[in-house]
Amino acid sequence: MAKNDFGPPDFREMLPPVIKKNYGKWVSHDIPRPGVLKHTSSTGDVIHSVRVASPRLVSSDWIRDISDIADKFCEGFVRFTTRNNLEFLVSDEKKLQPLIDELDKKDYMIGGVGLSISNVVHTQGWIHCKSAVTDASGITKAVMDDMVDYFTGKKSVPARLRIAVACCVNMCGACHCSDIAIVGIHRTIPRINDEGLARACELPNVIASCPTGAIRPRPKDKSVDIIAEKCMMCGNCVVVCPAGLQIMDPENDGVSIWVGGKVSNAKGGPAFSRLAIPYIKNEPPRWDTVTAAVNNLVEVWIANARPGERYGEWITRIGWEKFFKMTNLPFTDKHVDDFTHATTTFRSTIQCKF
Amino acid sequence: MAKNDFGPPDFREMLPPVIKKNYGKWVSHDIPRPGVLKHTSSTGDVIHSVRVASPRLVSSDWIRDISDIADKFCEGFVRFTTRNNLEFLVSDEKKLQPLIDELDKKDYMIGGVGLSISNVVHTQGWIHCKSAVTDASGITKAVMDDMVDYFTGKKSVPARLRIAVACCVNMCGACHCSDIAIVGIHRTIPRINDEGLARACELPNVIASCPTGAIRPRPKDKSVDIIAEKCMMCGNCVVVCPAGLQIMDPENDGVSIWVGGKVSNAKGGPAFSRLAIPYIKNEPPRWDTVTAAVNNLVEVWIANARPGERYGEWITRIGWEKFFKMTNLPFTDKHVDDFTHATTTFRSTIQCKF
Amino acid sequence: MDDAKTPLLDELEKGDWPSFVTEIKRAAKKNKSAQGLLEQLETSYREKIGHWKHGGIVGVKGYGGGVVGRYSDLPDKYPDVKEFHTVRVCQPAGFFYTTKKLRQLADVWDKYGSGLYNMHGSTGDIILLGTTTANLQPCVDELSEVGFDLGGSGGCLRSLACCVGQARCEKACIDSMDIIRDLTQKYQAEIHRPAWAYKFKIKVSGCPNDCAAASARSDLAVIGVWRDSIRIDNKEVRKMVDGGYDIINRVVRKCPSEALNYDLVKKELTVSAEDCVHCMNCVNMMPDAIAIGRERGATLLIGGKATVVKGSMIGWILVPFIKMEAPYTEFKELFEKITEWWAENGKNRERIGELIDRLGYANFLDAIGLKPLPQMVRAPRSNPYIFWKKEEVN
Amino acid sequence: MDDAKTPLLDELEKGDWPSFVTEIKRAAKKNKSAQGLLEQLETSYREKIGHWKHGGIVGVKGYGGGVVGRYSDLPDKYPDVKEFHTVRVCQPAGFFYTTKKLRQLADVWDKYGSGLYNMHGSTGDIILLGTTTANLQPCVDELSEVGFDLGGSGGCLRSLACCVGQARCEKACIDSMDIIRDLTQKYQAEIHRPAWAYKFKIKVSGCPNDCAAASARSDLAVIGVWRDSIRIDNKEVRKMVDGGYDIINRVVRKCPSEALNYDLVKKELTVSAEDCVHCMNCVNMMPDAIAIGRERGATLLIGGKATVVKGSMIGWILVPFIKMEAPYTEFKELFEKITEWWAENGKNRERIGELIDRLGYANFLDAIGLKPLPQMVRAPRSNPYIFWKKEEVN
Ligand code: SRM
Ligand code: SRM
Ligand code: SRM
Ligand code: SRM
Ligand code: SF4
Ligand code: SF4
Ligand code: SF4
Ligand code: SF4
Ligand code: SF4
Ligand code: SF4
Ligand code: SF4
Ligand code: SF4
Repeated sequence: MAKNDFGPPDFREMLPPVIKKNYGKWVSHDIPRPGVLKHTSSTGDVIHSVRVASPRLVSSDWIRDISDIADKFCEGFVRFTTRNNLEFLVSDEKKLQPLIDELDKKDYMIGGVGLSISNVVHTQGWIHCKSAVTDASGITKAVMDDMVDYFTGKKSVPARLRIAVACCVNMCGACHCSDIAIVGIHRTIPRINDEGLARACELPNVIASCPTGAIRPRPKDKSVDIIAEKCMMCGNCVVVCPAGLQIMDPENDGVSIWVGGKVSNAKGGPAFSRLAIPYIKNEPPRWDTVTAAVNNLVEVWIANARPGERYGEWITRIGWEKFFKMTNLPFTDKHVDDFTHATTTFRSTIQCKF
Repeated sequence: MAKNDFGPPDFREMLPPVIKKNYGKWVSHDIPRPGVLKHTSSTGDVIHSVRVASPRLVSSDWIRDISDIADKFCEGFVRFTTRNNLEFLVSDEKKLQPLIDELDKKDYMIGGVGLSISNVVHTQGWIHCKSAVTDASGITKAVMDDMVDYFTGKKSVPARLRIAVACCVNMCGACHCSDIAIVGIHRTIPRINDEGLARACELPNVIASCPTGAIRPRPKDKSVDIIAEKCMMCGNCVVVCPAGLQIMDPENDGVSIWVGGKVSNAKGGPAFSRLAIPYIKNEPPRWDTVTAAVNNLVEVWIANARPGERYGEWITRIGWEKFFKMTNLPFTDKHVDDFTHATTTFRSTIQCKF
Repeated sequence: MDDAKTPLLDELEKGDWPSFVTEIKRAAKKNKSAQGLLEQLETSYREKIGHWKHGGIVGVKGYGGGVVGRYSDLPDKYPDVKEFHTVRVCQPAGFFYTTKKLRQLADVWDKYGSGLYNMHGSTGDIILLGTTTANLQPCVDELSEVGFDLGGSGGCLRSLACCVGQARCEKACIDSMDIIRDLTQKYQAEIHRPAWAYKFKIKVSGCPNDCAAASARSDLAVIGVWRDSIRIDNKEVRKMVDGGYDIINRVVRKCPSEALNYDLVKKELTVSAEDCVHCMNCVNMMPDAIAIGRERGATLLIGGKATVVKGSMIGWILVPFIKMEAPYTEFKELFEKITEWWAENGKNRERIGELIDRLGYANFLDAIGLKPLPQMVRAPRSNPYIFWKKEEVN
Repeated sequence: MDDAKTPLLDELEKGDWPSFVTEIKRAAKKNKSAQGLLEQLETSYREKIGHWKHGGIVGVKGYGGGVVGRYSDLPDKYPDVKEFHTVRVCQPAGFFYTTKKLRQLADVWDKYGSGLYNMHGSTGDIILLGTTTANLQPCVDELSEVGFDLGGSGGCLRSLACCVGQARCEKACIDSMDIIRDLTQKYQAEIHRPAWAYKFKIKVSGCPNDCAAASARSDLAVIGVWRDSIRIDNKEVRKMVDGGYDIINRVVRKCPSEALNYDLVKKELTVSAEDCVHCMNCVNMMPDAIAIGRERGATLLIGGKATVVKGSMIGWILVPFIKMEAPYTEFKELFEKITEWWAENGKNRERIGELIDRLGYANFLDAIGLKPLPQMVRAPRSNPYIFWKKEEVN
C-alpha cells in the first residue's frame, strides 16, 4: 500500500557534502569563466557551478546522461535552476576542467551566467496544453538558436536579459514581468456551438467568466451571444465552457511581443512587460518573423543601453517614443491600453520627445 | 434692447501701453524685492508688477479702492492673477516706491512672488454653495493668517507651495493637484426622504449616479435604499436628487488634508495630491486644528526639503513612510486606496524603509 | 437686533491676511442682501452647516446658463437672501482691466446685486455674488451695456481662462490671451446655450509651467512648448557658476531626461535637444542664461478634471505639437470633432476624459482622425486584452 | 509509414540550442506514446493548431489533484496519445538531486509513462509528460516507493518553489529551501486535496534579487531582506575604484533612495542605513566590498499573479519585515488567516489579489489582524472616496 502526503525528497539529502558543510556560510562569488560560478565560503571552501543549457523537455536518456556526468565529476549531485538550466556542482576544483572538456565533447552548451541571455522560461504549447495558441518549445528553440552567443558569453550584453514564452494569455510563467516576452494571442472571437453549450455549460458561469461583459444569454437556445465589439479574445469563456465555445483559429492566431518587464528589486522595482509588437502570425517550424523581431529588439538594446542597464530601464531613460523609433516598430491603436487601469498609462504631462 | 453673445471685454483694450508695446517681447525677469517682479523687454523697456493679496471675496468698495490706487500709480490699469492675487503694473519706475508706500500705508499685503506661499485657490463654502461641507473662505483666512510671513517673504520656503481649499469633494479648483489641499468631506451616508424622492427624482438617475453601486431601488415606495457598506459618502446622489436625499451632518462633517500634488511640468510632471489627514472636525470660526495641521505640514517640509524641492518631490525622495514619521501623523486604513485604480497604488516592490 | 451680531465671523477679522468678513461688512453697510448673507453665514458658523438650496431654474433671455440659482433654506429668517443667485460674468483674457471697466461693473452690481464679488471664480469668471430673480434680467442688460457678457454654466463650454502669457512673460510660447479671446468670440453659442450633457473646459498656458493649471482642470488644455532647442547663453551660465550657483545639483541632475551636460573644464552647458522633454526646469532656474526655443506651438492635453464621478484625471497628451497661429483653424476643427464625438456618445454627467476611459482612447483617436502616437502614453499596455477588428483579420 | 515523417519538427533539430525534438525522438525510440506525441505535434505544426482537449476528470487515490488530464482530439489518428495525462511531481526544494533519485524517477516513468519530462514546470514541479488513465495509480504508487510525492493542481496550495538560497548564495537573508521544505510538509493536505475556489501559490527568494521570480508569480511571496545596514568594506571599495571602477555612475547614482555617498577625497563609501530600501544594487555591483546586513528576515508580498481575469498583478507589501526562523510559526498563522479569509470571501476563479482589489486592502488587513502601514503603498489614496464605519462617527 502506497503512502500519501509524505512530500518531496528532503533537500538535505540531495546536497553535495561541500554545500552541506558550508550551508549559509558563502561569502562571495565570481565568474572565473563564462558559464561558471565560483562561490567561496567563510570556511575557505569553494564550489564551482557549471551551468548548462537544457531544452527543459527532456527524455529519460537525457536524465541518465547527465546523471552519468554528475557521477563522474560531481559526486553524484546535480541541480536545476529556476530558469530550467542544469548545474553541475564541482567540489573538487581539479575536476572542473575535465568536466568542461567532457561537456564540450558531448555538445552540452555552457553559459547563462552573469551578463548573459539565460534560458527561456516557457510553457507547454502544442506539446500538451489544450489552450495553446502557439508552440512555446518551438519558438524557444528558434529564438535561442539565434541567441546562442549571448548565452555562452561569446558576445556580451549590457545587463541580464530574460526571455519568456507563453502559449496563451494565461502566461504560465513570468511573461508579464520579463525583459522580452512572447505570448500567444487570438484575434477572432469565440465561435458558439449552441448544442454543446446547452448540454455542458452553466449559462451564469459562462456569462460571469467574461471580463468585459461581452456575453449575453440567448435563453431560447439555452445558449449565449457574444457582442463582437466588446470581446477582446481572451479565451476565458472558452476555459469555462470548452464544449460550447471554440476560439482556435489557425489563420488568425499568432503571437505578440512584450518588453521591459522584470522582477528583481535592484534599482527600479519589479515592472510589467509592455506591448511592443501586437501580432506576428504563427510560422512553424521556426517562426522566422518572431526570431527576427526578437533579434532586432535585442540588438538595438545592446547597441544603445548603458552598461548595467536592463531592458526596461533603458526604455525608461530614452522614452517609449524613442524606443519605437530606434527599433523601427510601428506604434498602433493596439498599444494604447483600454483595460481597467488604462488612464493611469496615459501621459499626463507635456513631457515628451518629438 | 440688450445685445447677446458679444463676449467679454477685449483684453487688448485692457492693457497698459508698455505691455501693448512689448507684447511678446519680454526676455527676462527678476525679483528686485519680495512681492515685486521686474520684467525686461528686448526693446529695453521694463515693467514692475507689485503683487498684493486679495481675499477674493471683495466688495464694490474694495474694487473702487484699488481702482483709485491704479489710477494714481498705474495709468488706470490693474490685473488679477490665476490665484486671485491683484497685480499693480508699474510702467514708470519712479512710481514704484510711492506705490509700495501707499500700499503699506493702506495695509495691503505685498507678496506671493517667487519662493513663497501664494494665495489659496478656494471655493464658495457656506457663502454660496448648497453642497458646502465647510466654509472655504474661513479656512483660507485662518490658514493664511498663519502663513503671512511666507507670503510676504519675511520667511522663506524651499520652493513654491500652493494651498487649495474646496468645500466638498467636487473640488472646484485644483485641490486634486495642489501641494497642500484641504477638502470638505462627509462621514455619514445620505438619509433618505421617501416622499421627496418619490415626488421629485427619477429612480434610474439616482441609482446610476452612485459610483459604487450602493443604491438599490425600493419600488413599493418609489424610493431607494442605500447599502451602507458600499457607500463612501461622496454625495453624488444628493446632487442628482436633493429633494430625496440629505447628507449634511454638522456633527460628523469636516475636512481632510492632502499633500504633494502639483501641475507644473518642471522636473516631475503634474501629480495628484494624496491623503495625509483623513478627518478634522469643523471648528468655525478659525479651524484651529486645521490651521495647526497645515502649519505642521509646512514647517516639516521647510525644515527638511532641499532647495528647490516641492512638496511632492520631497516626499518622493524620502518616501511616504518617512513622511508620516516626520510629520508625526498616523497612517490608517483610510490612507489605503480602495477605489478603481487602488492596486496601482500598492507597493509592488520590497523597496521600503523600516 | 441681536441677530445682526456676528461674534464668530468677527474672529475672522483678526489676523493680517485680508478678511472676506470685512468685505461682506463693507457691502452690508449699503446693501441688505449683503447684510442677510452675513447673518445667515454667522448661523452657518454656529450650526456648522450651509443654508443654501436649489430652487427653480433661473436665467436670462437668450442665455441658457451664466446664472447659478440659489435660495436660502431659512427664507423666513433671512428674507434678504431668500433668492441669492450668482451671475457668472466672463472675464477679459488674462484678467487685465482698466479701472474704468471695473468701476462700471461695480456701478451695475451695486444697483442690482449684493455689491459682492469673487475676483475671480475658479474657472475664471467674475462671480457676482447674489441677486434676486427679478433683478437678473435688468442686471445682465446693463452689464451688456458696459461691455460685460455672461460666462458659462451647465452643460456648455465654460468660460475659457489662461495665464498672462506674452503680455508679461518671457516664457510664453504661444499667445495664450489671444487664443482665449478668439475662441471665446467664436464659441459664444457653445458658452451661452448649454447643449451638452455636461461641462467642457478649455484653459491655455503659455508654457509647460502651466500657470493656468490647465492640465489639472480643463478637459482640453493648451500648453505652449517649443520643438527645436532651448537656447543656452554660456556667458551667463559661467557668470552664475562663478557666482557659486550649484548648476550640477540644481539644474543638470534635475533634468528629467538627462539631456543636459555641464563640462566642468570648459564651463560649458550643452543640451541634447532631441532628448529634452521641455519640462522648463533649466529655463526656470537660469532665466538669464537659458531661454525657450524659437519654433513654438503647443501640446494639447485631453481629459483633465476633478473628482466626480470616476475620480480626478490629469489631462494626457492628445497632440504632442500643434502650431497655434491665428485664426487657430486646426485647433478649432479638432475641438469641434472632439465635442461632436462627446456629444454623440457621452452619458449624462460624463466628462470627456471619463467617456474616453469608457470607450477607449484609441477608438476616440480614430473617431476624431488622429493617429495613435507613443507620446500619448507613459507606456504601452501591459495586459494582453487587445481588441481586433473584423477587417484586420482573415 | 508516411505519417511518421516529421519534416517540420526536423527543422528544430538544426541549430546549436539543445533540441526538445531530439529529446522526443530519443524517447520515441522506446515508447509508443512519445512517438504518438511526435506525430501529433507534427500535425499541429502543419495545421498551426493544438490537438489536445479536456475529457473526464482523472486522479489517484487520496489525492484531489496532481494530475492534469489530457486527451487527443485526434484519438483515431494518434491512438497512443488518446490519453496523455501529465503527473505533477513535487520537486525537492532548490531543485537539488542525487543522480540516484533521478534514475529512480526515470525508471518508474519509463515503466508507466512516455519517458518525457519537463525539468521543471513553471511552478516548480517535475512534470511527467503523458500517461494513460490506467497507468496513473500504479505510477504514483511506485513513485511514492522511491520517495516522490505529487505536487498541486486545481484549487489548492500549489507546489512551493524557491531560489537556491543559503545552499550556494552569499546573499541569502533567509533559508529559502528550508522554508519551502517545512511549509510543504506542513501543508500536505492543502497541496493534495484542493478545497479552495482557485489556486494559491507561495514562492520564496532569499533576497530582493528575487531569483525565484516570487513577486510576479506567487500569491504570497517571501523575499529575504535585512533591517540593519549593508556592510561596506572600504578596503575592497578602494581596490575596485583604483582599478578603474566607475563607482559613481554604476553604484552611487543608481541607488534608488540616494542612500549612498562616496567621498572622492577619502575614497570612502558610506550609507545612510535608514534611507536604504534594500534594493540590492550596490551589493550586486560590488559583491566583494558590500554585503547584506546581519539582522535578517523577510518582506512578504501579497497578490502576485498572471493575467487572468483582472489583469496581471505584482505582489505588494503585506509585511515589511518578518523574522523567518523555523518553525515559522508567525508566518504559518498569517498564511492560515489569509487563506481562511480568501476561502470565505473569494468567488470562483478569483485569486487573492483580485479579491483584495474587490473588497479593499484595508478590509483585508483588518480581517487578518494587520495594521495598515505606509510601506504597503507607493502613495496614499488620491481620491476622496473614503469609507467611514458607523462606529467611527457620532
Ligand atoms: C541560479 C539562480 C537561482 C536558482 O535558485 O536557480 C540564480 C543565481 C544567482 N543570481 Fe539570480 N539566479 C537565478 C534566477 C534569477 C531570476 C529569476 C528569473 O530569471 O526567472 C532573477 C530575476 C530576473 C528579473 O529581474 O527579471 C534573478 C535576478 C538576479 C539579480 C538581479 C539582476 C538585476 O539587476 O535586475 C542578481 C544580481 C546580479 O546580477 O548581480 C542575481 C544574482 C545571482 C547570483 C550572482 C547570486 C549569488 O551571489 O550567487 C547567482 C548567480 C547568478 C548568475 O547566474 O550569474 N540574480 N536571478 C537562477 C539562475 C537562473 C538561470 O538559470 O539563469
Ligand atoms: C502671475 C502668474 C500667471 C497669471 O497669469 O496670473 C504666474 C506668473 C509667473 N510664473 Fe507661474 N504664475 C502663476 C501661477 C502659477 C501656477 C498656477 C497655480 O499656482 O495655480 C503654477 C503651477 C503651480 C503648480 O505646479 O502647482 C505656476 C508654476 C510656475 C512655475 C513652476 C514651478 C515649479 O517648479 O513647479 C514657474 C517657474 C519658476 O518658479 O521658476 C513659474 C514662473 C512664473 C514666472 C516667473 C514666469 C515669468 O517668467 O514671468 C511668473 C512670475 C512668477 C512669480 O509669481 O514669482 N510658474 N505658476 C500666476 C501667479 C499666481 C499667484 O498669484 O501666485
Ligand atoms: C463658483 C465655483 C467655485 C468658486 O468659488 O470659484 C464653482 C462652484 C460650483 N461648482 Fe465647480 N465651481 C467652480 C469651478 C470649478 C472647477 C475649477 C475650474 O473650472 O478650473 C472645478 C474643477 C475642474 C473640473 O471642471 O473638473 C469644478 C468642479 C466641479 C464639479 C466636479 C466636476 C467633475 O467632473 O469632477 C462639480 C459637480 C457637478 O458638476 O455636479 C461642480 C459643481 C459646482 C456647483 C455648480 C455645485 C452646485 O450644483 O451647486 C457650484 C456652484 C456654487 C455656487 O453657488 O455658485 N464643480 N468647479 C467655480 C466656478 C466659477 C467660475 O465660473 O469662474
Ligand atoms: C505546466 C505549466 C506550464 C509549464 O509548461 O510549465 C502550466 C500549465 C497550465 N496552466 Fe498555468 N501552468 C504552469 C505554471 C503557471 C504559472 C507560473 C508559476 O506557477 O510560477 C502561472 C503564472 C502565475 C500565476 O499563477 O498567476 C500560471 C498561470 C496560469 C493561469 C492564469 C492564472 C491567473 O490567475 O492569471 C491559468 C488559467 C487557469 O487557471 O484557468 C493557468 C492554467 C494552466 C492549465 C491548467 C490550463 C488548462 O486548463 O489546460 C495548463 C495545463 C497545461 C498542461 O497541459 O499541463 N495557468 N501557470 C506550469 C505548471 C507546472 C508546475 O506545476 O510546475
Ligand atoms: S500559457 Fe496557456 S496554453 Fe500555455 S501552458 Fe499555460 S494555459 Fe496552457
Ligand atoms: S473571449 Fe474573453 S472577452 Fe471574448 S467573450 Fe470570451 S471571455 Fe469575453
Ligand atoms: S467644492 Fe463643492 S461645495 Fe465648494 S463650491 Fe464646489 S461644488 Fe460647491
Ligand atoms: S453618497 Fe455616493 S457612494 Fe453613497 S450612495 Fe450616494 S452616490 Fe453612492
Ligand atoms: S505658463 Fe509659462 S508663459 Fe504662462 S505665465 Fe507661466 S511661465 Fe509664463
Ligand atoms: S527643459 Fe527640462 S528636459 Fe529640457 S533640457 Fe531643460 S531641464 Fe532638461
Ligand atoms: S534571490 Fe538572492 S539569495 Fe536567492 S539566489 Fe538570488 S541572489 Fe541568492
Ligand atoms: S541596497 Fe540599494 S537602496 Fe540600499 S544602499 Fe544599496 S543601492 Fe541603495
